[in-house]
Amino acid sequence: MTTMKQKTFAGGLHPPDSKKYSAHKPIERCPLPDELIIPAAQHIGAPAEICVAVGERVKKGQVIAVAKGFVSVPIHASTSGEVIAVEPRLHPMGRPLPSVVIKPDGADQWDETLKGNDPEQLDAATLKNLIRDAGIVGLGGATFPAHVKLSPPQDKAIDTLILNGVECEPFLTADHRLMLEEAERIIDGIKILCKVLAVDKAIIGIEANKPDAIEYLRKECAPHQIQVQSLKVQYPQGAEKQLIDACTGRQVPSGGLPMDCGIVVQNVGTAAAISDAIRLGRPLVERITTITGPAVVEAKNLLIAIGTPLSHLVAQCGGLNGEPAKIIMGGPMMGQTQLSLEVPAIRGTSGLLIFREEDLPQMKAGPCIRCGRCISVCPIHLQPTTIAAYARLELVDEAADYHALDCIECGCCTYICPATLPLVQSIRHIKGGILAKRRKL
Amino acid sequence: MSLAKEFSKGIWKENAVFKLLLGMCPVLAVTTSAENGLGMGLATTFVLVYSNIVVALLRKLIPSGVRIPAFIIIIASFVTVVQLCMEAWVYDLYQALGIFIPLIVVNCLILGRAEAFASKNPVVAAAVDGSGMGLGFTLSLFILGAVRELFGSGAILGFSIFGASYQPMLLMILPPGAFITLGLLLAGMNKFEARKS
Amino acid sequence: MDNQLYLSSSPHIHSGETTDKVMRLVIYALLPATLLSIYFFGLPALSVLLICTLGCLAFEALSCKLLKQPLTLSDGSAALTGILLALNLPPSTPWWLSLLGAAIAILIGKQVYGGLGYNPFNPALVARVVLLISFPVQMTSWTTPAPLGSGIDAVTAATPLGEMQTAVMLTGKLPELAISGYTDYLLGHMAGSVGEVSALALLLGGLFLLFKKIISWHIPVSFIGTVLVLGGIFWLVDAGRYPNPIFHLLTGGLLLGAFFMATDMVTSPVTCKGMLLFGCGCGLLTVLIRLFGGYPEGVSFAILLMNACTPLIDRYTRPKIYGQVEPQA
Amino acid sequence: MLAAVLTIGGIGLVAAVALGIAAKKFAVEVDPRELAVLEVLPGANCGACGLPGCAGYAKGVVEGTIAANLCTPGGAESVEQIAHILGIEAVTADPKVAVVLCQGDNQKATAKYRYLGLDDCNAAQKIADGPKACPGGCLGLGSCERACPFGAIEMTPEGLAVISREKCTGCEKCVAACPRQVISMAPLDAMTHVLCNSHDKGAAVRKYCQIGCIACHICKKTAPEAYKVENFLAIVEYEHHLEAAAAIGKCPTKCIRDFSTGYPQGSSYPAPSVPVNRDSAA
Repeated sequence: MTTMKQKTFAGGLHPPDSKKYSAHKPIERCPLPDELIIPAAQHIGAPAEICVAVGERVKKGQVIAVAKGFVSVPIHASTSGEVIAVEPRLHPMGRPLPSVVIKPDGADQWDETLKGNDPEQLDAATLKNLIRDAGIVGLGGATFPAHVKLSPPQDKAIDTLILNGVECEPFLTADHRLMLEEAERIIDGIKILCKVLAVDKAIIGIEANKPDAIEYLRKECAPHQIQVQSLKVQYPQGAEKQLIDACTGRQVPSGGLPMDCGIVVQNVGTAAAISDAIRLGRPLVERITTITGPAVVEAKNLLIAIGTPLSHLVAQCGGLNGEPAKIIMGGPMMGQTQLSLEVPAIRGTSGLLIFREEDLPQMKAGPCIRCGRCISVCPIHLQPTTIAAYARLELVDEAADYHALDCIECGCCTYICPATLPLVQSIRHIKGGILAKRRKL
Repeated sequence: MSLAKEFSKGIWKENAVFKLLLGMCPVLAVTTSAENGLGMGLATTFVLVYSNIVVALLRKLIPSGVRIPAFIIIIASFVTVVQLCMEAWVYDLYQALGIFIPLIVVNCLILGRAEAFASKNPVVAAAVDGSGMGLGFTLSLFILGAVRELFGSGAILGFSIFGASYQPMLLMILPPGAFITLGLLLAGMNKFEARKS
Repeated sequence: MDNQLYLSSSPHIHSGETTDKVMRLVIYALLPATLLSIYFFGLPALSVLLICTLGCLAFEALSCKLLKQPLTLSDGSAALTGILLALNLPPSTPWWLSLLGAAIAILIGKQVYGGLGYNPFNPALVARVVLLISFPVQMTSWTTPAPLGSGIDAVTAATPLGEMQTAVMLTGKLPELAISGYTDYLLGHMAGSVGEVSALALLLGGLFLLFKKIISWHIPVSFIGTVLVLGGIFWLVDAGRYPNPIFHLLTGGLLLGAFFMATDMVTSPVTCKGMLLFGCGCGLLTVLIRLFGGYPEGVSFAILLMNACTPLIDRYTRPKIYGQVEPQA
Repeated sequence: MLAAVLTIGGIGLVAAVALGIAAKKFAVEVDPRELAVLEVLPGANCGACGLPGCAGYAKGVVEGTIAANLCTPGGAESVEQIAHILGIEAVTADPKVAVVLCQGDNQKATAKYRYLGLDDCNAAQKIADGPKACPGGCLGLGSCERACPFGAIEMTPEGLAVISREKCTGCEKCVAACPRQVISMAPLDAMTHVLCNSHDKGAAVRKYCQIGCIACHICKKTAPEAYKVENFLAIVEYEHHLEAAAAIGKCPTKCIRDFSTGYPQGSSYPAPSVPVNRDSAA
């Protein structure tokens, strides 16, 4: 073991990580479902524009929707087959959105035009274009297009690349398994990223509850001058700002981006996907997802084709042992509840978590007792209870004065609140109010 | 609006103490007993009625730009009258109320009525308004004083209510007692009003 | 058919730490002091405790009923207020006074502001101070401890702080007693209110709360620290007139106040810096009242005065947020 | 005696001259509406509104920076008068009242999911577009009720907003507060409304609501002038609102209602027996 003191950030908390259900399960390839529902909106930014029609035959990796604008990426077919519908389907966002429905032909045949390249031979701009064309987005869950982060303005000098292997959300183990099983791909991706950004310092941040991953990656990274940083277990260390603080001690200015302090953060999964995109020419059509939660019979880490309905994933895990009461896409702290299991898994689906009625906390919100716990756990050092009180009264300016806009919605305050107040929701609500008011002015 | 209505509004609907929260200084300071409250209320009523009458009489003569100083002069004159009378005839009460008698000049209830009512209405209406408001004020002070006296010394107007074994609650006749009593009375009245509507 | 799935805003898990659990733990922390005082003061203390606690619960239920609000007895705050109130009263308090205290604490100290979470002042202290001002005779008649089964009758006596104040007033010098008998103070063998007698038991409870992370160290440490430092300074200046800091620490309600009353979450600041400031203010006022005020003990007044400052403190001790850019002048 | 008269008189004279000059020199133009508002305020300068005096409050109200209902001593009476003064330009021409175009409370309309969290329509709307299956239906969490400065909106026990025609002043605060645009402004004298806000096809509406418009066109056939059907939703043409009453009994889903005879179910507001004439209230 290392003697180095474990780094972390100020604030945050440590909910029971519940990773034991799936942490030891090797990644399994999930068979293809009867139909894949691939929405055009799978990333932050402008949704892609569908460019295939019903009846068309597509190959795996073929572009089915083209990027619209700079902050946008194309969408690719996740397998070969026939387009059987182009229509709005229920999206993880909770409403029907334009999607391409593909009936797999079983051959799972790659598009022959896709060719791999040697990254050594290519310059940074070409690499960046290849990354965008492969539809690479942040796979930690935020789904921010990777090439945008890799294009800092001229005046922002980037000196460090941080790889996010923290996976601080309870239950999720997809990145953990990836680091254990696919280290070469991650390291290759890091090298490509370093080339694109022209930096030579790369840090992989991993929480200390994954000692096997830390040890293994340390060994693997030794010849490549990539530093593996063990971090104290603390949620939300996987949030960009907190990870930067933990790894480098720098702080991203309020309202700014990581590039404002010379840093680019990418998820380890993104790095692996970038390696595939360059070396093999394969776009982002699959990802690793943790299927877990008390209602799932056997928790698993699955390698899934993008667009696989959640019900199919659940079936792969032995089904449910009880009536589902809450279906969460993502982790329990920041994940989004779903209307149905017919929703497809998309690029940002880092996990699927299913609770039964009896697993849900049954608590009635009471009055704030001003215990101040929300303040002590807030990783941004906000005063959630004050902002929430302003939100209740719709006092937009006062909430803005208390930096409501800096909230990263990590959920620490709500998790810890003894009065079980929906603090994050209140803050999110008033954030909307602040932005609306700013737009009006 | 009828005169009867003008009169009665001061007692309940626009009660100076419980509804408008005007003239808090004497309300809180002198209501240590029902007697003090009554005395203070009557003195204020006197000033209120006569200043209202005079303001109403002069309302067409006083230019609006200097109405406040004019009102103050009128009010101050009547306060001086009250002060002199009380000193002559009810010396004990005068002593008990002390500085709060001359302070009636700046009681915003009186200035408020002069400004809001007397300066816009004829003499009779102004007189009726003044007496209604004054009566309401007196009543409020009396109630407040009575409650505080009851708990603070176990008596009302000096008549023992709870008997000799009662342990007086000193706090009620100290300043905090005034705030607490007024607050609770206000809360009770608001609750009553809310239920009525 | 309505869909039976729950949808909500993240997060979807909770720590399980709820208000009633917090209150329960504070009550547990008070147990050593409570039991010890029942042992020392016997039945009178027990009856004060019972009347205050049951009274507070009854008045809480009554006000919920009157205001047509859901019953809030289960959150434990009323019971806690009752126990804290009892610990702040003399063991010889007559039953009607305890009941009146409970009524003031719950009705005037808490419910008129809107109930738990909205009261600006610590309800138990409001009740104690109202009683102290209204009924000075009953509230300052102290008895010596007469342990259960010892057969000793309780004798009227002054508290160490009271004794000290009287002596200083009369002679300008500290009495002999004040400088000796630390063991008695530590264990609680002295006259005083139900809960402030045993420094050791209070310390035990306070440490339990700190260990359980119910309270943070900021208020107790800054409160007690300020009293010790300030008391020490005065003592160094004139040891004949001012008692030494250990005497300050072990007598009166300092430990009870610092660990259980000042740390009342509702009425104390929410930020760390604010808590430190709050504690220092409490300590400063306590020492000043004890040494120069009209009352021998100043903890209650100090805490109430600082309670009033809490919103102000909160306003001016906002933490610097992550990545905050200083506004450019 | 003489000294007293001379002193008081002298001080008065000097002060009067000084004030007279000041009044001329520092005269300020005031918005006539401000004076009108000041006139109806009780003039107690009590500070209940949060401003130091009635004049400041009148100014704020006229400028629209402060709500018109904060004058506690003035009570409902002065609020009405203020609303009247402020609304003169807008109201006299075309007095309007807000109407909740939905009757699908949680008994009559289906829920898409069970919502947990903040009791606020806007917050709920952000989660999968709100818990009600109908995309246009009232969410029933009371955001409009809280936004209404005149206490004119109540939530029925079944979770439906109902607006009192008497208390509504037409300020449109509720329209802004509602995330689903369920509340719309209608002429005050129009008593017949189609209380539905769903633009889905009839079959879809039937699935999630017992009392929604299914675009059957029966109303249009009964009173062709008074109705139009747009995007599968019948709408009253308010210019012909008197004819609209003919279709009330004909609507198969009973979503056309006459406010002069019945308010939506569960409301504690009594239906006005005669149309409210707002001018008579002033």
